[in-house]
Amino acid sequence: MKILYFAWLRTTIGCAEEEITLPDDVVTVADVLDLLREKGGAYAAALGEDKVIRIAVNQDYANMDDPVKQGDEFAIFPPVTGG
Amino acid sequence: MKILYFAWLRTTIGCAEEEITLPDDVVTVADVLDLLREKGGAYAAALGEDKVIRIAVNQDYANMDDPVKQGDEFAIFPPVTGG
Amino acid sequence: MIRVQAENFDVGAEINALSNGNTAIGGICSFVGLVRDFQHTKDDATRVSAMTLEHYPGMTEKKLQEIEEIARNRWPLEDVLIIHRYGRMEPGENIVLVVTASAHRKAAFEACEFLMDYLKTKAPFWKLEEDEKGEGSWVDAREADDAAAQKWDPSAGS
Amino acid sequence: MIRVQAENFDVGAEINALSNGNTAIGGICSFVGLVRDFQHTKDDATRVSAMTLEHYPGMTEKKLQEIEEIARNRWPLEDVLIIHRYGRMEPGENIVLVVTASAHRKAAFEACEFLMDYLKTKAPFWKLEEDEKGEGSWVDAREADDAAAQKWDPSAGS
Repeated sequence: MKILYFAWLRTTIGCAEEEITLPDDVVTVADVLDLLREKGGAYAAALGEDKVIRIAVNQDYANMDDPVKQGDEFAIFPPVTGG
Repeated sequence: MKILYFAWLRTTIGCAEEEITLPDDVVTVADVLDLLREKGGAYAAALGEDKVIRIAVNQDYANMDDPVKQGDEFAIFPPVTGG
Repeated sequence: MIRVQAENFDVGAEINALSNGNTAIGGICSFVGLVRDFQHTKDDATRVSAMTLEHYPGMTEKKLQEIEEIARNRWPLEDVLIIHRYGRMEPGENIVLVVTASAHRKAAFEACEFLMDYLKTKAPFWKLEEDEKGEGSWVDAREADDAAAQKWDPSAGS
Repeated sequence: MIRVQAENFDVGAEINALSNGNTAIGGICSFVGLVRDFQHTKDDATRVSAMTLEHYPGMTEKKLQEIEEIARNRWPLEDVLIIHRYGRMEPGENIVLVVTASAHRKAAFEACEFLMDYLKTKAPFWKLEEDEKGEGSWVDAREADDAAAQKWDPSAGS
């Protein structure tokens, strides 16, 4: 699965895009976030419970219990501030 | 007093501007309209009770009981339709 | 600033000129009203081939200045422009332009809509529409315009 | 029509191009958002010397197209234009332009404000502001923007 980071998530984690392989028990958005938090360090800090983040799966906003699969494009970013 | 007519009031009465001398007992907007109605014909028709008209005295909207005096500019027109 | 004129105006050039150089402006809202090719005051739409706007010189400028002043007192505006034409115009031509510039988006939007609603009910202009046979008819005032202006009155209930 | 681009755009030229020749249009509303020279996310205003807009290529276009579609379904619009820039910009530069054209004034105003409110909360753009020392800070999302977008939700209470 391709993971994309934007804005302060990108700068904090120090990565704009990475590829991960989903274990069989990772089936929801929340599972993916847990998997990333387990990497610890900047990941754990950036994705902590106190952080306000948004998730898009295949370029649509997604909720924590939405399903994910290996081929998805998974993006993590802060609330948007354009306009 | 200078009387100005606009839009269908101008075309119905057939006059854009005229000068009248106010009798002593003509002291309000309503009095001026009564005076004009007494001319009969197109005046009586255009200023009939069934007609919706607006009045401005010295270029400000005026009510029926507002005072008028000889030197005023008195305008009669329909509700506006610009913009 | 207000302008009452017979000549057409360039909407784009006017908006570009307004924003130029003032970096306190965060948003510019504009509205341009144009002559449509159909009559909206009757149940069945009739084609309009031209329109003549009559106005009350002197009172028009006075009312537009008052309206600008009310908007400036009510919203934090960096700049305001109101241009209203009079005379004969054909479909597609500009009639009126209102531009508001503010640090804040909401102020720019609200002030622009307020100015349009108010000038539609307060500025002394009257439209005479010509149909394809060249016959003219005075456009009736719309109750919807009165209602739109009324909603800005702080003394009116919500 | 939507456009996501790094280059600046000419507000006036875009508006003029939109109206050209369509005599069913009675009103055109536009809003342009510009880079201000101060920061609005902190209590004490700090001067902003530049701003960089990051975006999510692909999702941005998708969301803007969806937003345009929602507006066209909700209001009788003759035309819609949304342009949003990304990249580095200095105070006074254009960020975003929304233009709506309709036979009716109210539809043009409402759709334009709706589009701005929605893209502020849905379109994946993030602002990084630079202060005079060249230090960058990510702008926080404003609750007021969420509230503004929320008011267009028909399922929300009045």
